[in-house]
Amino acid sequence: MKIAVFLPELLRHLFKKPATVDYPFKKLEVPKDFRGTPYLNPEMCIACRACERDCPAEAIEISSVNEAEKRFRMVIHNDRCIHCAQCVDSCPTTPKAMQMDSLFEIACDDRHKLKTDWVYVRAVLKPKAAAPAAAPQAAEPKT
Amino acid sequence: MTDAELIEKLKSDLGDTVEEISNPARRRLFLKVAPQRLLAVTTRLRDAYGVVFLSTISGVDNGEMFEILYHFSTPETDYNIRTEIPKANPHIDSITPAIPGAVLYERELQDMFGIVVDGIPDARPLVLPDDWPAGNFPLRKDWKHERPQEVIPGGKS
Amino acid sequence: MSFQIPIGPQHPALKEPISLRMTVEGEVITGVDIRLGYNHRGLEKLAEDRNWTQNIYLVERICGICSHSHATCYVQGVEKLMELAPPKRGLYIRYLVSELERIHSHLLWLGVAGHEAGFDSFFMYVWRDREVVMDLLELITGNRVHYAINTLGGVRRDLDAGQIAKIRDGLVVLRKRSEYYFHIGANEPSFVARIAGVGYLSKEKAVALCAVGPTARASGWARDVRKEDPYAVYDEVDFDVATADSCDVLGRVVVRVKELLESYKICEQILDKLPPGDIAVKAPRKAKPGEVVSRYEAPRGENIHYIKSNGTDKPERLKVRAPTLGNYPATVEMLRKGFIADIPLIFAAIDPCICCAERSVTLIDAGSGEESVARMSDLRRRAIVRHENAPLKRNAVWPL
Amino acid sequence: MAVVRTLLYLVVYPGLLFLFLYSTFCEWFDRKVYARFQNRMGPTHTGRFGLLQPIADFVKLLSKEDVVPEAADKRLFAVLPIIGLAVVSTAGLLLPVWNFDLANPGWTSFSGDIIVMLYLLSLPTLILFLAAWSSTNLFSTIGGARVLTMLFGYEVPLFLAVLSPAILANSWRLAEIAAFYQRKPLLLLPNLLAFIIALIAVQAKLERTPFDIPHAETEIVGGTFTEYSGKKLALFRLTFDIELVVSSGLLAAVFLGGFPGGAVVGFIHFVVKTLFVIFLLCLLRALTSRIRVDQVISFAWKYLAPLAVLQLLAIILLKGFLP
Repeated sequence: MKIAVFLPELLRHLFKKPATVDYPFKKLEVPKDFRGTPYLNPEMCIACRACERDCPAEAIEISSVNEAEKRFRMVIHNDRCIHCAQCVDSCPTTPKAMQMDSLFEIACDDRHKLKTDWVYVRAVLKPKAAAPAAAPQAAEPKT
Repeated sequence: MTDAELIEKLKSDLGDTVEEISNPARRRLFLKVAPQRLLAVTTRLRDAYGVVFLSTISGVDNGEMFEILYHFSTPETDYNIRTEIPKANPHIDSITPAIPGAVLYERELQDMFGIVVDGIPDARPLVLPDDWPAGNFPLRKDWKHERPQEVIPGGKS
Repeated sequence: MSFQIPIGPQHPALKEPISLRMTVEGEVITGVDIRLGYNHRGLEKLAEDRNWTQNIYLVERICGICSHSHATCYVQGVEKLMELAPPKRGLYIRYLVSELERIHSHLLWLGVAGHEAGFDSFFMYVWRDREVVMDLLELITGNRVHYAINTLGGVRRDLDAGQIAKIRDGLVVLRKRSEYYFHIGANEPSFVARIAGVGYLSKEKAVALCAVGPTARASGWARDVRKEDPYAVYDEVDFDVATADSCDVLGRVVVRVKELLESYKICEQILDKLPPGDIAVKAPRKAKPGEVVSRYEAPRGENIHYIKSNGTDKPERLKVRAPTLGNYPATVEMLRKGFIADIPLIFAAIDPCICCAERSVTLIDAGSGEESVARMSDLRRRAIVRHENAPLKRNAVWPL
Repeated sequence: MAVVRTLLYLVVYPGLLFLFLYSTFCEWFDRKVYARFQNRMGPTHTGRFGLLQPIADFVKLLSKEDVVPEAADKRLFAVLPIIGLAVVSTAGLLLPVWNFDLANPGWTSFSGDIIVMLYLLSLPTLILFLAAWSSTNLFSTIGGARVLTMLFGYEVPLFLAVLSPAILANSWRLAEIAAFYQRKPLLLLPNLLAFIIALIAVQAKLERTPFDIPHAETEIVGGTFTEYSGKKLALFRLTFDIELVVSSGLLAAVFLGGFPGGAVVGFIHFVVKTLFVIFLLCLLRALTSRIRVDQVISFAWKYLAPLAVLQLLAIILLKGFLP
């Protein structure tokens, strides 16, 4: 058995740069497929509720505001969201109406601020429509 | 030894102590025994077939009956011993004389289904709190959990 | 003089709540009792009213460290129930992630072992190196802890050439550093003096008490689900089951180190053999009635899920047995006649994952000191009352 | 005038204020070096290079709620941190930092001050034990028992090791020992073994890894300090910091040839040498893992004490050959 086997290693590290990232002052890049916060592209949403059905955390709520005008309201409870991106997988439209961004610093001091909601008109997808079919005028995200 | 050979051997060996042997997938044997013969079959399997490792015990509430499965595994195959006891009189013998490691799973069974395990060395509740109301067994199908109203401390709604 | 000391539910050596009651005489332990249920989450009941897809994420959250283990074990079983055959490439990616997870879990454990023994330099080095594999996992799956790469019928994300190259580079770095640090860690006299001969568990006891995983293997009982019940890709890769005969904490360290090296080997083989093609097939929403027992070798030992379907889109019963629960009886045996100083090491040596072992009902709470147990809601109410009635800025005294 | 001077000595330099500032600096140094050994950053953001971090910690602890257990002996519980601080600060006064002139040394330097200093340095251990015992917590009690058990291990080797250079210098006075080795620096070499033994024993006295057994957090939570919080904990931490400075100053004065030169040069010598000793202690801390209390005792009595006796014998023989 040897004595002080760690010694060369310790002394070497004295002159090395720290491995720690000085977090709030320097930030790391996240990979491009990072699963951050979900958000809605209202002009693509057909209000099929697939995301609501599959969301494991019950973080998505879709309610009908006006059935005649096909106006819907979607609330994403980011305080419940577990960032699994199943809503993106379940979304049947192309391109997807539900998407993830790569934000990870979403902590805040009030749970109510974490809710995001959209009031929008249901999109009618034409079979080969490249452009969104419905007008996106009613689609401003409120917090 | 393949599963088919093993089933033949088990059938000739255990005879009618085993009610039914099925083999739905590779390495998965399901044996059905009567509850009063459970300990005997377990001991026999342990001594003659080297079935010493109990993975877990799972219980299922089938309405009138409780189905209890003992999942054993050996390097050759997995034995799942199934037994059924009536819900009206849920008593089962402990298998701890044969497999000492079964005690935690049996305690869990007692907590979750209200099955009385006779001869268990340590009958205290395992996962339920001391002030848990008597007669509430969470994994029975007729036990419904009411989700409490979400209250955000200091919140608006 | 013998007295009882409570280890947990809150204790610096335990990162998760569990309560060990030690009866000690001076520094020597004479009796051990384990109490569970401090933080039971009722997961098995909860699973019965979620659909098959939602349950993937539910079981994934049984544990943070072996999240992929539970999800894979569950998904394997449901795929059998639904009679789905995931494409080869999907399977390879799934088990690549599972080996990377094993690497990350074992590195984490080694660091924790160092920390419990008060060897903080070793802890810091090992955890720094663990960042490499965490970054790889983040690159592949999009998250560092809950990978969520499994879906029914395959995986959700494909690997591209750049990612494969990065994984290979990472594996080279990891292998080099692990071999070096294990060499010097295993030669540090004060560390070895702490772990050798501590927490003895004979093979007979290990068998009788149904120990699993590295705990059993360190007692010379060579059991590995990957070898004896090879699921998916494990009959196509070449690896050995690591064992040790010393039956103590040192043996458990050795087993985990050997397993790490085997895991690097498996990862490289998987990357070499990675076939082209699809990564997933579409899964139906409902499963036929039936039952399945799914076994998986998690980093901590055998993980077993029993799934029963009744033909709807929700399971009739989901039984989860995490490896840690299987190791508790063995832990009690190991702790007996040990020193107080050995408690954290012995307990950590089974790599306890308390959240894994606690799944089934509601939030409950083992009270402090006395053998009283209170509901979590009750505690919360009491805490709020105390907070509201507390006078401002006064020397408070303990309210008991 | 003499009263003012004495007060200045006591309160400013080398009394409380100096010890406070220097010990916080030493804590910063210790933490920073320890962190750099482990490839971390250490304190960075409070003050320049994080220099103010220990002071910030101290102030933060002062402002925390101070909980006293119901079952504790309240008077003893409250008074022990202050006594501990007083004891180590008194020991600090005996350091030969400010004895610039050997012919006219300050009133704290007297023949036999090395013995008084060693005695004062063993008192904090007993105070810790009393603190642990009076707080009546189970973990504290175990910690207190461990403190005393360890005391029997390291105290004898430490005394033997520190006394061997004193015997060679033929003096029981720190300033004279320092001056002796100043004249004959080569004679420091035979004391190398004693220096190593004393380093290990001081490490045990300061309860740092591998001897942090009385407050091993993963085993017995806070150990002796489990029930201490707020101001009392802050004072205890300060006590340990000052003890670190004083004991490293003692080792530096005895084994590294004292602090010669005038006010400024002597002070620089003091700083450099104590930091060197702290660096070695820190290295020892990073190098090892915590051992068990039975291992401490067997290590101390199997290796440290016999080696210290051997060193003493060698020194006595050497002294016979010297002119």
